Amino acid sequence: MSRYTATTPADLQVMLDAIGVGSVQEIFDRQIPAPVRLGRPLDLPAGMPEQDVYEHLRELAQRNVSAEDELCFLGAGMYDHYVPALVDMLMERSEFLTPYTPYQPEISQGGLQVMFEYQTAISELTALPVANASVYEGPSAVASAGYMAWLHNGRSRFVVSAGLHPHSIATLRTYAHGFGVEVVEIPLREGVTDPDAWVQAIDGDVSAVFFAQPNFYGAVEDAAALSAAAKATGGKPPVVIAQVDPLTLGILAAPGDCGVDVAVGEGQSLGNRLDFGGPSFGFFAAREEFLRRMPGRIAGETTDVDGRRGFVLTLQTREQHIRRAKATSNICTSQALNALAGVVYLSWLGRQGIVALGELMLARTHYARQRLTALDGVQALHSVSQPVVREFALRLDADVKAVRERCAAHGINPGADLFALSGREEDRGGLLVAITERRTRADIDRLVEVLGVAVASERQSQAVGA
Amino acid sequence: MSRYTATTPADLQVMLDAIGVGSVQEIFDRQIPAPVRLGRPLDLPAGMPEQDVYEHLRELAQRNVSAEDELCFLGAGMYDHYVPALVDMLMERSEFLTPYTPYQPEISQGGLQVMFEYQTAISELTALPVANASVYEGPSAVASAGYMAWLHNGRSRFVVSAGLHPHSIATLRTYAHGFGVEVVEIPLREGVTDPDAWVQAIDGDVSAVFFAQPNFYGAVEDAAALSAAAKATGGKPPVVIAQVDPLTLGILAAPGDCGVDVAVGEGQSLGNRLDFGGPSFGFFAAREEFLRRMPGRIAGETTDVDGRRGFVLTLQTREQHIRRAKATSNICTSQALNALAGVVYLSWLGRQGIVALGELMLARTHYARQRLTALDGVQALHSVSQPVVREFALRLDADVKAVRERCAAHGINPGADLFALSGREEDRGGLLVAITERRTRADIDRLVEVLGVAVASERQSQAVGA
Amino acid sequence: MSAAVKTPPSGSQLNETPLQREPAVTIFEHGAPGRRAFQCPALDVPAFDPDELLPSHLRRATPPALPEISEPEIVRHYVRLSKRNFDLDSGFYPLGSCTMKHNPRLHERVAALPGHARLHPLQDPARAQGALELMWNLERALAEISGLPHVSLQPSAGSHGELAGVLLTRAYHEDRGEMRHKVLTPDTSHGTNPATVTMAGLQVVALATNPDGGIDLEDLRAKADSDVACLMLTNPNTLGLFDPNIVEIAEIVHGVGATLYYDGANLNAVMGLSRPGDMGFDIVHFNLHKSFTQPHGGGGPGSGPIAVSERIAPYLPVPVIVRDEEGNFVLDHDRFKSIGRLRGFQGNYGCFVRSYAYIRSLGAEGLKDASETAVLNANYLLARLQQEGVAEYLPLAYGELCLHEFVLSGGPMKRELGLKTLDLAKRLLDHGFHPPTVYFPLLVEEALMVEPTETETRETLDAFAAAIAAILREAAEDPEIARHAPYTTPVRRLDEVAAAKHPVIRQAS
Amino acid sequence: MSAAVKTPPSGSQLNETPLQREPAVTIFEHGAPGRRAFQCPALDVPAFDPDELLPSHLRRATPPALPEISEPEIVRHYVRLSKRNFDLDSGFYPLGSCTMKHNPRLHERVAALPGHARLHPLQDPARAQGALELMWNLERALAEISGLPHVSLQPSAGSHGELAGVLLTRAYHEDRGEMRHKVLTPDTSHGTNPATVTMAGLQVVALATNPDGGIDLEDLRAKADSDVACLMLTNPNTLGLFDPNIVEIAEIVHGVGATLYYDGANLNAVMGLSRPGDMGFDIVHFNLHKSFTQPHGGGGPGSGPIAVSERIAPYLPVPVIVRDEEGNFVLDHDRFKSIGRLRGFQGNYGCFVRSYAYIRSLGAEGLKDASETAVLNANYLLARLQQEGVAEYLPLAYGELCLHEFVLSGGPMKRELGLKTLDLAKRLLDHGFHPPTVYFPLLVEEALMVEPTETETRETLDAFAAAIAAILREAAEDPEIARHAPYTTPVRRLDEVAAAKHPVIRQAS
Ligand SMILES: Cc1ncc(COP(=O)(O)O)c(C=O)c1O
Ligand SMILES: Cc1ncc(COP(=O)(O)O)c(C=O)c1O
Repeated sequence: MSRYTATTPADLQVMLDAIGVGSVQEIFDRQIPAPVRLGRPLDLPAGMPEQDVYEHLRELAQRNVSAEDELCFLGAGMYDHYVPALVDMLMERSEFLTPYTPYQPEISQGGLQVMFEYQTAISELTALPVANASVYEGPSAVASAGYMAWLHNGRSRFVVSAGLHPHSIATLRTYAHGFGVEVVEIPLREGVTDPDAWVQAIDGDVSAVFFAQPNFYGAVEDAAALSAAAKATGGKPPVVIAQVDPLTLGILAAPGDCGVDVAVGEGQSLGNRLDFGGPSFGFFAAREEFLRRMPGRIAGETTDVDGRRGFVLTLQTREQHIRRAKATSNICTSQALNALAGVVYLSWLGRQGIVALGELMLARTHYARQRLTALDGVQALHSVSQPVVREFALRLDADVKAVRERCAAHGINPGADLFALSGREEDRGGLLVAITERRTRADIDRLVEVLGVAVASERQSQAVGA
Repeated sequence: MSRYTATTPADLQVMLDAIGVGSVQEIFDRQIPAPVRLGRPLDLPAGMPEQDVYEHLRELAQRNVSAEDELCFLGAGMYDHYVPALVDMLMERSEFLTPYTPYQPEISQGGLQVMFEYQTAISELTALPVANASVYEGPSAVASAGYMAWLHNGRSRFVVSAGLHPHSIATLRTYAHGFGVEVVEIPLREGVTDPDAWVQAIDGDVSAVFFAQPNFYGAVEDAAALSAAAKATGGKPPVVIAQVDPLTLGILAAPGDCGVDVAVGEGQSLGNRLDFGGPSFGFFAAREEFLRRMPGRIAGETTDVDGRRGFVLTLQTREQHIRRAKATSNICTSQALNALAGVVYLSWLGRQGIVALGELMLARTHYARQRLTALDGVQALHSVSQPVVREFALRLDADVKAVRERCAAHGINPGADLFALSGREEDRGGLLVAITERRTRADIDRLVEVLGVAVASERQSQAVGA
Repeated sequence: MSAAVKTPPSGSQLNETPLQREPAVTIFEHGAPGRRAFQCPALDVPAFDPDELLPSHLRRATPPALPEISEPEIVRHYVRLSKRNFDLDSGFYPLGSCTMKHNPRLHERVAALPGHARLHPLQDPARAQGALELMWNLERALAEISGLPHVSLQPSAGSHGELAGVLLTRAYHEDRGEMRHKVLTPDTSHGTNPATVTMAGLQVVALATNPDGGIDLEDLRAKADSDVACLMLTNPNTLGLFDPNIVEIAEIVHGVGATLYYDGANLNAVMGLSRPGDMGFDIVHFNLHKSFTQPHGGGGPGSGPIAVSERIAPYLPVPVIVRDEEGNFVLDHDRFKSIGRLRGFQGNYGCFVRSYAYIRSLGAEGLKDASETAVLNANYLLARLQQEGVAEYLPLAYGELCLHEFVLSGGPMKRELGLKTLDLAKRLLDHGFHPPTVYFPLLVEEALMVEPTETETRETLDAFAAAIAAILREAAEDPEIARHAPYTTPVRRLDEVAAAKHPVIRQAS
Repeated sequence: MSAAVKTPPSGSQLNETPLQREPAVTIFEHGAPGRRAFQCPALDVPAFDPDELLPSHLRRATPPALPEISEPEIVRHYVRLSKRNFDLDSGFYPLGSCTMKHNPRLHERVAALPGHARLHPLQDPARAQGALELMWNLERALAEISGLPHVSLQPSAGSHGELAGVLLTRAYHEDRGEMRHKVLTPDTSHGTNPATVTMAGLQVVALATNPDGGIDLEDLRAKADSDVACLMLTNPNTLGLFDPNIVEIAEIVHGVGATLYYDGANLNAVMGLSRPGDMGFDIVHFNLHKSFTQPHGGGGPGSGPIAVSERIAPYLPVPVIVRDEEGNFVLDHDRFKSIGRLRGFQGNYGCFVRSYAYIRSLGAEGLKDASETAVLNANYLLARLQQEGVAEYLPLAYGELCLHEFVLSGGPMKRELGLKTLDLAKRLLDHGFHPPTVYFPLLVEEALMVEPTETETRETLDAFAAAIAAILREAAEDPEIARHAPYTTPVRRLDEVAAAKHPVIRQAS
């Protein structure tokens, strides 16, 4: 017996008798061939009482510098937004935390209705009519959208803006290699997708085109123009897929209103913790015509035998448990609990709040960019007038790694090292700074001060070293 | 509208129309006389968004050194025991967290059954047949027991062992002054209640006698002997009241088995956090004859009209809402949620666990006392052979305040300053050290090391100063 | 929350709901010998001879018969049990005098921060400055809200605050060399008021209520003499009415040298609008678990701070938080006129954290909005319930408008429909509502005391009013339905008489 | 959990339970224009001209129609909604293949520690050493449990692990200059297996099951050729049976140069008792949300780490955690043979924390106890269900004993009692149990797949067996009762056909 099992010696005897065996070992011996039985204990540390496990995990946590411990301007895909307390409490309710996927709708109306509400919220945000109940996370959502496009039109090439998150491009490449589609990357010009290269790359073999809004460098793309260009290349156009940052959609034009066919993205910023990268959720919304090719669970409204309104998992003939090798995706377990957090967060934020929050980020981000680019040795990576919402790219005239270390010594994480992330030569010296509503003006001012000193000191010591 | 209210301008209009007034102000103006209307805004800081309140409260928390931040050997009434995670989750369930006292039993069976289970657990622990559903906390439980004794026999004097927690004695004095009973304190001898003084103080005017088990100095009293002595003084004996530490009752003789009439105490160590002193709960158990004079809520078993087992608040004719001036106590809101934590904790600990935990504390406490009293300049305050369970008193040959500061500089809180707590001259130099199951041998060894150095250094600097 | 006619024959298994079918099984009836959830940390110090450390006559012979049960069983037992409770997060809870307002979860989050939750009460004040500052700030806020300058956070609940208050009054009089014996309190007062007076060794003298629901001034004048120590008043009172004569009342009471005690249970009506201190009160208690969102926990914890005037301040319980010259907060235990301690340590700090978070969330404006909305909601619900089809049976007991709550009389309903207030309350359970407070205050026949609070929506108030109307309509056709209600609750009406007659208050072991 | 005969006329309001009476109202149908829960932090930087910062053609014209609602309304809506879910903390959940074992709350506590929960995924590894050490330790533990030396924690769930696995197999073959096209998998395999193969650009070849429930070796030999990339196997398989020919199977597959993939969904049967690596598998995925207590969350999150043999290791996804000379953990992105990334960042770290806490709680002994008890419980429940009155209708589909789960066939029940497995499942709902998995695996007629897990008590298993027996007895008398079940759930049988025909998958705005 561990603390989670309950078979007393008395229970055991009754149970063995009922089964008709002499020992538990006998049950295994009768079924598992001797050569593959493990004849020794696993080489793992001994079990521990709850308090010792707590202390151990706490000790590990203390060796991480979290956004609770430093002033954190990291973003690049996940953001330190404030998660309201009611999200935690709802996620921790046994009724949401512990059930399986709702296979028995009569006793799963809570979860199913949450999915329905979540789908509605995502549809509203993206201005696209259909949304699923979540996929894993951002980059794999992009790849899944690619797979759907390929199922849709069977063409052989994806055209991808370099403005996509490097993890999204990498994931898309991994997936696409599997189903056999080539991936072509389109460079940026002045921080946004180069419109000429974009148009040139698109032809009748292109299954889908991908861009990000805002893009990886924080810049707002002209989504409508990119979509229109993709659709204007003659013939049946490719599927236009946008990876969008959902929390900017209070102020940025919605993908559905910009000609986008499929909008996917990372849902972490909607009420999910950072958690060192997961679990969060990916969202997936599309035009009506893709409904029966979408991956993942979809909840739909219906009625019960007495006429009561109710919800079920629907369109399951898309799914692996029904269609097996012919399924539109292999996804099974997705991110229901994180999507719950998402819809609760969006309800909390509300129709006005998402605009207000967007405008606050916009203002603070511009303030931060303005002040930072006024520093010696710091400029905008692309253009200082490029529209941005909550993130922007700088170029430092000093070693980024060293500057970041100097800032860390002052309790500040000034942002992500762009080159380390993208590996692109043109990103050398790049620093990607994210400003959430948790970063106040005072915080930004402190960043300006510390980064200014760090860059200056680093340049000096480089000069001395040189 | 704040974020917790929901009256939109449209709502307001409908509501005012229904009421038949022109404004909310009018409702007040028609009822509150002008001279006592507050004609200005309250002088309070402006309201803040949730995230700002969080940051502010976090900042305040960071200016406290908690048992999470240092190695803490403080006890003296509240103890840093491990609270299992399931306690938190159950306390946070809306169904337990947010209801009022169960005035409507049909929809409060959860809370009522918890009370019934809690009462059972307290009865089992104390070996006394009746227990209420909780009182505020330890010291006021002692005072309430005194009030009950006085209601019972109307006599004029309380005899109190100096081994009671100073807060209990002080609280008893405050209450007793109200209902007019004199409090006489009996000194200790070698760390426990002086048996001779105890017997001498008890006569026919004594309403109740009080001792603590283990006492404030950590020493185990001979409870049976104290009770027997009180009852052997001839005539109708006084009520024997013991303040007991519930977590020692796995290994210490139960009050009910020692002739105690009323056992009360502080329940914090049973699954409640430290919370800088509250909320926790007080428990209250007694012999059958006191049932109808007990303070507080009591849940009782009964059946519903269909014959189903159910629970109700019972014996309410004791209580203020029924009996008003004739009630046996004024208590109304008590500590239901904390008592829930108590019974969940006791279930978690279990019949064997409470013994095992007691024995672990016993062993570690003796180890700690042995090692600490072997240090130069450190001895047992009373006797090194006095039985103790999880706490013991030392005398330092150095200024306690200064030694504690030195330890704090090394991240150790070596225990409570006895003199500061009791104000008793004989406690000068006293340090009260508590050892819970969270303090490992390694922790104790570190305490030995740091305290040893601290005492030595302090003696040296005192010697130099002298 | 819609109505449903459901009149199955009592006891019929056919109509049991899932929760009704689940028999009540206690934690002591679960588990099996040898099971456990707790795994004891290893013995890491030398083993010992128990008899040497603890002589056998001090030892327990047989362990207490606590449950023997695995962790999953505990979780399941209590989670299932929780579902047998109605709660504020799930439904409307207009329990009069209880201020069942929304409990923001932010408060649970901040109270759980280890710097608050794992702070030992005996931590040196120098290393608990955050906690003491929080308490100081809360004291200042409560002082401002009440209009009384000095605050002690120590009392554990309202009734504990009352005890503090009456003892303070005694101490004040005693210090002036007077032993006064009487405490006046209106017949509408809460039971804790008279019970407290007795506990504090004084005698209660009840004051009559005038036809407007306020204190009968004649009666007050007649009873106010130099043996009166104090008048205890709730204002607005338990009828939800603000005493229009409060200024005069204060004059009379002060005129005989007595103090005025304000039972702050109804403070939610007047935050930022009117202050007890300005009304002439000397002592106020707050119920942090009512006005200031500490969750009620099914009967606590609460917290009952008190605020007092200058003349009462010397007697406040110890310790008192003071700020030294350097701006540090310290605990002052050395106050020779103090009534002493009312409990251990510094009070229910966890509640302070929550209420402080609330006050900082709302600020001056938000607190005023809370009271205004509470009063608006009460008056709106009152208006809805005074519409045709209800007012005939459930007239307002006193006055026309109300503040944060109101009291209806079920007298006409009882006489004309044969329905007692209890029946109405029980039938409301089938509609998914927690009933109002019933049969209090005592002077109202078949009283129904309704406090909606500010955190409810208009839609909810409408639904509640509709449910009351529906029950009355149903009763006009067939009063038997409500008389046997509820039908859909985990258990139905319980035999309270049997419970009190042969009390079974613990599981037999 | 006792049985109740309840056969009210469908649709009759008289017999509605409280939850049935509550109409489903969505969050979008609550609230009112202007209400809000969010209070935006103050603009503390200079105000700006929006058009300057964000040209209007990039701006949104009308805000998304999100709810407008106060905080108390949100809380109440979702708390009420939660009560329309059945959950593991409240009842038995023997869903086959899903391993619904107890989710210790300790795991939620440690995962919520800010050092884990607020750690940014791009934090410099030097300042995330605790997290990387945790991941490293978890990798080592999973390697030991599976008997395969190299682990990637990256995949987000079982099916994601499968995709990784098939892509790894491809990469392995491609690196050797081979393009193999076929993947073998038995007809008992989970749907994710064939779906994954397709996604990875390969073709599924189904293997027959022999009469003992294992792989038909003849069929395997016939199909195993040099175009086979991989065999995907679940062992014990979805019948709860360990393939007795596993050694031979591995030989055959390896003999044609293909790899063996182990679907670890059923690992809970064999922890500490038998290891995929020792059976000859090259690649294994784990479902941390099954064997390792990550709560299922109503459909995720999960986590699907993979463990692989030496020959597969070079192709593992990037980044890989390595330990440098000084003992520090770093992320290695530079692995030229890697299949690349499967997702952003480092995987579902929050799940790693929970599963790591579980492994450290149980240790080697506890994990073995878990599997032993899971198998004991399954066999006991099977024995109880093979007693008189049940076995006739619900015989075991294959074998005599089982490992952690077993599959009954409802064929006889359907033929003799006129009850489909679906009806039995729905009637179980009225008894307060979550039904087993139904109609899977496909090769068993009217399949009922039961996995009790190790954290259930004997009493619960007895109660479940009794419920099944009671339903069968009831059906023998009147099969109509079960055919229209459930009766007591928040809603009754739902029209899934209509839902799929005219999909309404969002609230109309
Ligand atoms: C008017 C009034 N006074 C006093 C009290 C007692 O408060 P507490 O329950 O906090 O002791 C109450 C509580 O119901 C009350 O309504
Ligand atoms: C046998 C088997 N394989 C694979 C899976 C897929 O796992 P996941 O849901 O984590 O993607 C499942 C889940 O039900 C399963 O039972």
